Amino acid sequence: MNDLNVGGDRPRPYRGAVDCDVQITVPHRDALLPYLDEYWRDVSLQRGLQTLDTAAFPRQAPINARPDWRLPEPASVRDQLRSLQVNLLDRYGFSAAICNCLYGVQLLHSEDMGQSIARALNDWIAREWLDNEPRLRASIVVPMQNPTMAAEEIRRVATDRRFVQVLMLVMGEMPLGKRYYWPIYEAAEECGLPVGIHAGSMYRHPVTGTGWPSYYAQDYFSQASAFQTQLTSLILEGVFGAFPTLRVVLSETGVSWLPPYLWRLDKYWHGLRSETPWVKVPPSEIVRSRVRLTTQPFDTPADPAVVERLLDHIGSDEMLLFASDFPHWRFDGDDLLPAGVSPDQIAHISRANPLATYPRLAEGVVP
Amino acid sequence: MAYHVVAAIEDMPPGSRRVIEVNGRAVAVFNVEGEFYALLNRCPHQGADLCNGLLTVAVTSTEPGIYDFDPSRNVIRCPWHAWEFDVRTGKSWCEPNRVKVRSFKTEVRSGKLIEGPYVAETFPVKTDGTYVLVEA
Amino acid sequence: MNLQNLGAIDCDMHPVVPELKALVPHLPANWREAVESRGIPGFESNAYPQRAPITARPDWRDDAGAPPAGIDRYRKAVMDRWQLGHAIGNCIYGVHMVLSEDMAVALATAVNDWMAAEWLDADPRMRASIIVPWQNPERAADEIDRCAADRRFVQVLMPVMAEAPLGRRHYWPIYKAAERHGLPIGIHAGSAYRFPVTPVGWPSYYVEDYAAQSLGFQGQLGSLICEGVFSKFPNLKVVMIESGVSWFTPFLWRLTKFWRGTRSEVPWVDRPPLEIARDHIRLTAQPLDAPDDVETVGRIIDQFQSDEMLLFASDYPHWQFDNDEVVPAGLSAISIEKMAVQNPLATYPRLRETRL
Amino acid sequence: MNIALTDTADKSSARQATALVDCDIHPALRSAADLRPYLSLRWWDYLQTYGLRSRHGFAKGTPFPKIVPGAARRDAWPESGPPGSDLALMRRQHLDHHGITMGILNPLSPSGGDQNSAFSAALCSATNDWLVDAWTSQEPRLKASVLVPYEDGEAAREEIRKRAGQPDFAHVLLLSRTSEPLGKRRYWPIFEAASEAGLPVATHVFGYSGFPSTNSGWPSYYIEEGAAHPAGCQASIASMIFEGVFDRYPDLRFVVIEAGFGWLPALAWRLDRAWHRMRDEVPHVKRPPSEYIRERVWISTQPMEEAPQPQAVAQTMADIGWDRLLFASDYPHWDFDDPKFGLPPSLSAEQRDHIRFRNAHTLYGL
Amino acid sequence: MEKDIFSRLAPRWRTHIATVGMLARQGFTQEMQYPKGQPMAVRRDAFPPGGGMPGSDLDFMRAQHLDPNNVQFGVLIPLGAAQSLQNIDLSVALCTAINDWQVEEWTSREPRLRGSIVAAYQDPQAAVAEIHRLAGKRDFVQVSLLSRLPNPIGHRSFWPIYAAAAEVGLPIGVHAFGNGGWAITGGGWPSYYGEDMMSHAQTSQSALASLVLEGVFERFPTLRVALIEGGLGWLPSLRWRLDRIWERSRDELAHLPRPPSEYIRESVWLTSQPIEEPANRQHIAEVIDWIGWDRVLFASDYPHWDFDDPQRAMPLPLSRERRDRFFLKNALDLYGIPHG
Repeated sequence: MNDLNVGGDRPRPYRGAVDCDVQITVPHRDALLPYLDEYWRDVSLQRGLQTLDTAAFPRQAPINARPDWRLPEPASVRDQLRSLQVNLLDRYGFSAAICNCLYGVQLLHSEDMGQSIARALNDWIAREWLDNEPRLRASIVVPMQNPTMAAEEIRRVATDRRFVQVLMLVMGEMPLGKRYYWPIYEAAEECGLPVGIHAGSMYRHPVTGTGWPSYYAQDYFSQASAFQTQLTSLILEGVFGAFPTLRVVLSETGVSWLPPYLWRLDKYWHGLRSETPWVKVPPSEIVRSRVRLTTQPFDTPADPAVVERLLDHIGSDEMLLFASDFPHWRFDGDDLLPAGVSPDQIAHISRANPLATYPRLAEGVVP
Repeated sequence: MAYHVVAAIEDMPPGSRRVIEVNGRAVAVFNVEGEFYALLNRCPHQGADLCNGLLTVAVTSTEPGIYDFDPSRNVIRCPWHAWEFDVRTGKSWCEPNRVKVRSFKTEVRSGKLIEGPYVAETFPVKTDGTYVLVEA
Repeated sequence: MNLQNLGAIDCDMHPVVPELKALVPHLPANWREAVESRGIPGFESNAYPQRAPITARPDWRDDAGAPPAGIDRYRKAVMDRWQLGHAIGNCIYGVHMVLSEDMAVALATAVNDWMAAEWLDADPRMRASIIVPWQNPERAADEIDRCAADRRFVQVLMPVMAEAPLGRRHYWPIYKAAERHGLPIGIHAGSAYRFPVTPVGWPSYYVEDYAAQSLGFQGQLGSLICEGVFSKFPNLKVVMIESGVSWFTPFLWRLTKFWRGTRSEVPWVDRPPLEIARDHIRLTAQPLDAPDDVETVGRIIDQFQSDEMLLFASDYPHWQFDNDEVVPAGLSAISIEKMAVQNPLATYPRLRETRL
Repeated sequence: MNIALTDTADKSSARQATALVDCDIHPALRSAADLRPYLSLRWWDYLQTYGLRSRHGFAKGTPFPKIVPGAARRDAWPESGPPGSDLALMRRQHLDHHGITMGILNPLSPSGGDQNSAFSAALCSATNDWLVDAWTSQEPRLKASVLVPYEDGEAAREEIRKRAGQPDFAHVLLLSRTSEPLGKRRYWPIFEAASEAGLPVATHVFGYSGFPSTNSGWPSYYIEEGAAHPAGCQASIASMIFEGVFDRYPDLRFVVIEAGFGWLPALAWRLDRAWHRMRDEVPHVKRPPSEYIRERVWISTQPMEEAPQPQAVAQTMADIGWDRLLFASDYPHWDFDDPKFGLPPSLSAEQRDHIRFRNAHTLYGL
Repeated sequence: MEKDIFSRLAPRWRTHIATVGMLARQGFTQEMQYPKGQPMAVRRDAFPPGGGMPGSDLDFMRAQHLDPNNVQFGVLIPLGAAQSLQNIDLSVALCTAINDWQVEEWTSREPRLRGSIVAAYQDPQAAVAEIHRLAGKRDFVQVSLLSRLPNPIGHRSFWPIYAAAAEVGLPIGVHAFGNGGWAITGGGWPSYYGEDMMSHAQTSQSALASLVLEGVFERFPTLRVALIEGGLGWLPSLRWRLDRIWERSRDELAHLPRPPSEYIRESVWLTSQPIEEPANRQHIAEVIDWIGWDRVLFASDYPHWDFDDPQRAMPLPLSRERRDRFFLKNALDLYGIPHG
């Protein structure tokens, strides 16, 4: 565990920040049993369901827990929460943190099972996390297996104002822009929630367009490519036109891929516009106004000059959302944002942008 | 500026096009269903000859899945990168009003302002009953 | 074999779209333009390469050796020759492989309109299946509603390999529309090629592709039953077309056995899959993957424990049989009549409307 | 979870003392630590850190949750460890109880299909060592499978060579859902090495190709996954025939395990028809596919087909050939076949003997 | 063009193509999965006046491209499905025919042009044999692969090809495209050609990550790889991301003693087309600063519709040295063409 002494003279530029991507983990299968209805509780036990940890985030892989944040497994909710408070919330004085729970609900093939476990998970998050720490907010986990069910779950959970976003995995069964998924966007927009797309896969397809890789490292790497293809899909399928107030947050994507990707997309749009005539403005404009990215991992070298140039290439101070990606091992020490981000940009990224992106944060977050 | 004779009208039936040289510049002239239009024969993007492009329709849409095909919205689609330009105005269908002065020079040529980076230069065309005339 | 005077009903024959140009007049303006400006050559499927032997019987091919297009050839080779009462045209042009929903909608509409104009109007005995853009089930349902007004469309056609198993709820709007109009769902060999045609990857040879089609039917039958399509749509019938037939009973033995152990997972499957299949599934009888001996064929048909399941089909122009051997050897005259007349009439209610 | 075993041992079969070969018994690791002695430090760490990585998304468990815990008979759970991990219980409950004279161990986890092929090779080798130390050397009635990293033909060949000639091993084991059809050239080194070693190659259903388990996309339910397995086996057999594997490796014998058998005649008929129409495409396939199947493919009985007309099952067996069927129990799994009650009652004593042991004795050279 | 090539095949394969065609893990016989935006994906002005397919007429190519653009050195990369056919023997036969065709119809007639050894890399032994057959000829300057097959391109089954290329000193060109039969995105099948085109950049990234992470450059330190037609803007981001993963995954990547960026910096070249076009063109220069001006190669993609015109592809004031490197010298160095 980390040194608990927070009274020293550490630089603390992040007071009041909103951490937009914090991972919480279901300690073991049985943690959700109290939240399942009788039938699914029985199924879990009688069929011997295992934990639904996904291969996208092997718990023991170094990249998935910063060494000084790593807890002995299975880590109880209490231990995880305490670590979060000590290492982040209290230490830096964050005003809020948004929890994303990446449990393999979406990987199940049965729509009904996916739905029941998603419900249990959301109730578990509300009861065991949000009730115990007023600074926490959470994303609604949805059964992507069936967009209608997912929309129902959004409407059910959204009545709890502490849920501030809808959570999807970046790799589903079909590209996320397809009309198949539109009920999800409709519900999210109706509830005033951004859709957070997070690294992760339903594993209906290999994680790359070129087949199954040998190493976890490539699986992890490929998540960044997946965001690129999904952003293309969302734009070209016309999601942003059909849902004019919808915002999309890309979480744990890496950031540095964005500018060259947009250059390419704008260029192809010029030649292929007639294929998707509902895309009426350059894709980069759509992205700048409607898409946000969380800042860890950032995927740049430590050189502040590179970061500065990259921010210039992004061309907007409004696109980035502050995130620690706790407990994943994205950075060491206290450098929550890469060197090269100016104080003014920090203010945008850590506070103004999250508050603008998540309207519900304004309710009850300590200024 | 003066009008230049391009062709006899009967030599340019509807659907035809030809390239003429006016003051050292190549100009593509199109007869679109009896209306004549002239564009600088040079795509503002990477310089392809627009006269080799496809004269077609700019499809529009009110929502995804709807393709609104109005044959009066003629565009020339560049033979290389398929960028679309309104045959009347020369404006890029994608970004008609984009003038990004920060990184692109605008320039004045033959007394005519070229609007922003992606506008194909157009020329007035008229007919006098016998000939097609382009002003340049 | 003796079909004469029965007024037999050919439940699977294939009108061939000679080339994309034939559909262009039936396309909306935008897509007409796209065919031209994008240089789209056409959507013929690799499932039946034009010159592959299976794709057309040699004596049915046209003079250039291509699969025969146009109704005249079919009339001569099959309809008049065997004095058929009706024939159901299943057009297997590659609409089902298109990735853009909108393009699929446009093409499906065009094929259906082409079918009505070129085939149904040309011979009062012709009937056809509605091609649907399964890529978007709501719009597929719209297309069913649109075409069903023409009573000569007697079935809805789906490919055996699409993007997700056909039992998934995603596809239910299609079944709802079909049931509403009293139309069976015909599932035909062919893949959208979203996945390899075998569950273990892409084969080297076309012959494997063709052989693997029957695996697709196995998966789909499992899906339709396990997802509860027949519980939800109790009046729906599904016709498995060009499936090979002999795989059917052994597959159901296995499914029924597993069901006994795993019924609790799919509690809406409230009776043995074998029984459900017997009530809801029909199979066209060409090809029949069996040896040419009477005894084995008889045994396969016995194992159905029902004489109502097979539907007579020529599978024209595919090369499934030679000469006049369109009915598998080993059937009694009564069975032939069941298969060629009574079963089709029971399966396709709309055929009864015009039957004398 | 465990249910006490009442001694209902089948005295009559014990008295008969005829042979009975069970071609499909599943041993299980008590825990991953069982492999610790056989793995290098590097791979042991790797296993701890990254776990097994099949071509699916779950870190533990499988994409379709089983219908019962561990897919096992509820009475097969030992005092500790998973079903199949306790030799004493296996002896008492299975080998002794049913009078099994020889059983072939087919481990399913780890399998040879890990995404990291070097790791997969190490795991297979370790598992094979463990099979000898913990099982075959302890119990003479048991034989093991040579587990191979089948997605890497060369590495698989090495492992087969390493085990060739060891009497502990009965066959080479693959899982059925390979990432490409099994006849493809990448797998030929396996067939070559197995032929050299005189070992049959067996494929057991399961594994993760990375493609959907049906060729029409991902199904929803475990029952569908189970029902779909034979399709993969059918595709593998078709591929081996059309790629010319059986011509190229004339000594190769192929065994299909846990896929049932009812589908095999229909497959042979279909392939014959297709081959007759399209033999120009595969001129290297000299004979009708049914002949390769008849001569070179063996098939295990479990899960036994249960048809409404029992004679249909016997007839299907006759179509396959009485000399090609192998009894398998699938112990300790839930869809286990009991050797006494599993086979159709109408079989003659001779037919029964063929299935119970004669065919296996011939195939495995006992 | 196809006829030229098919006529070089044994009768057996000609019959085969006439009968079942060329199966390539997709469903259409003529159309591609995503119908192109332009007929055959070519420039509308690239159809030779004398007939034939774009890119099939050397004189016209000279007149339209080589001469006016002052192309001093052009590398031919024949595309098409030959390399990713399901039938591997046919693939091998076709690749051989294509290679012979390149010599006879192109490189022997036009000294400015050099060919690429098109390798049937699904059969590594055959590919190696083909490399050895042709490597000594001046006609060929690289071995050409496509980015998509059922297995990621770094997979060790392909290593014999890398060994052979390293041995004969030819770079490997990995062109975007091919067809592995998997959806082009990790999240399934997209709808539009635009998405397909965008995704090629992602498959190029996957291909490069695979080459690095599987240890190809560690194993074959003299191997050089040029990534073609995937654009180039994404490379810095990819390098940064891989380095970070490598730091965190040293035990999984124990076979990589050095950070990925070093292998990439030493062994990987990128072609420019379709070059990204940021609103502020200076940004592309900054990206190339990060990549290295010695590692970028101009490519036109002639005669395809997303062709980059050499006069317009780099609309920036560049130093003479950078301009020379980008347009000529880097390529001459990479492909081993002597120059002053």
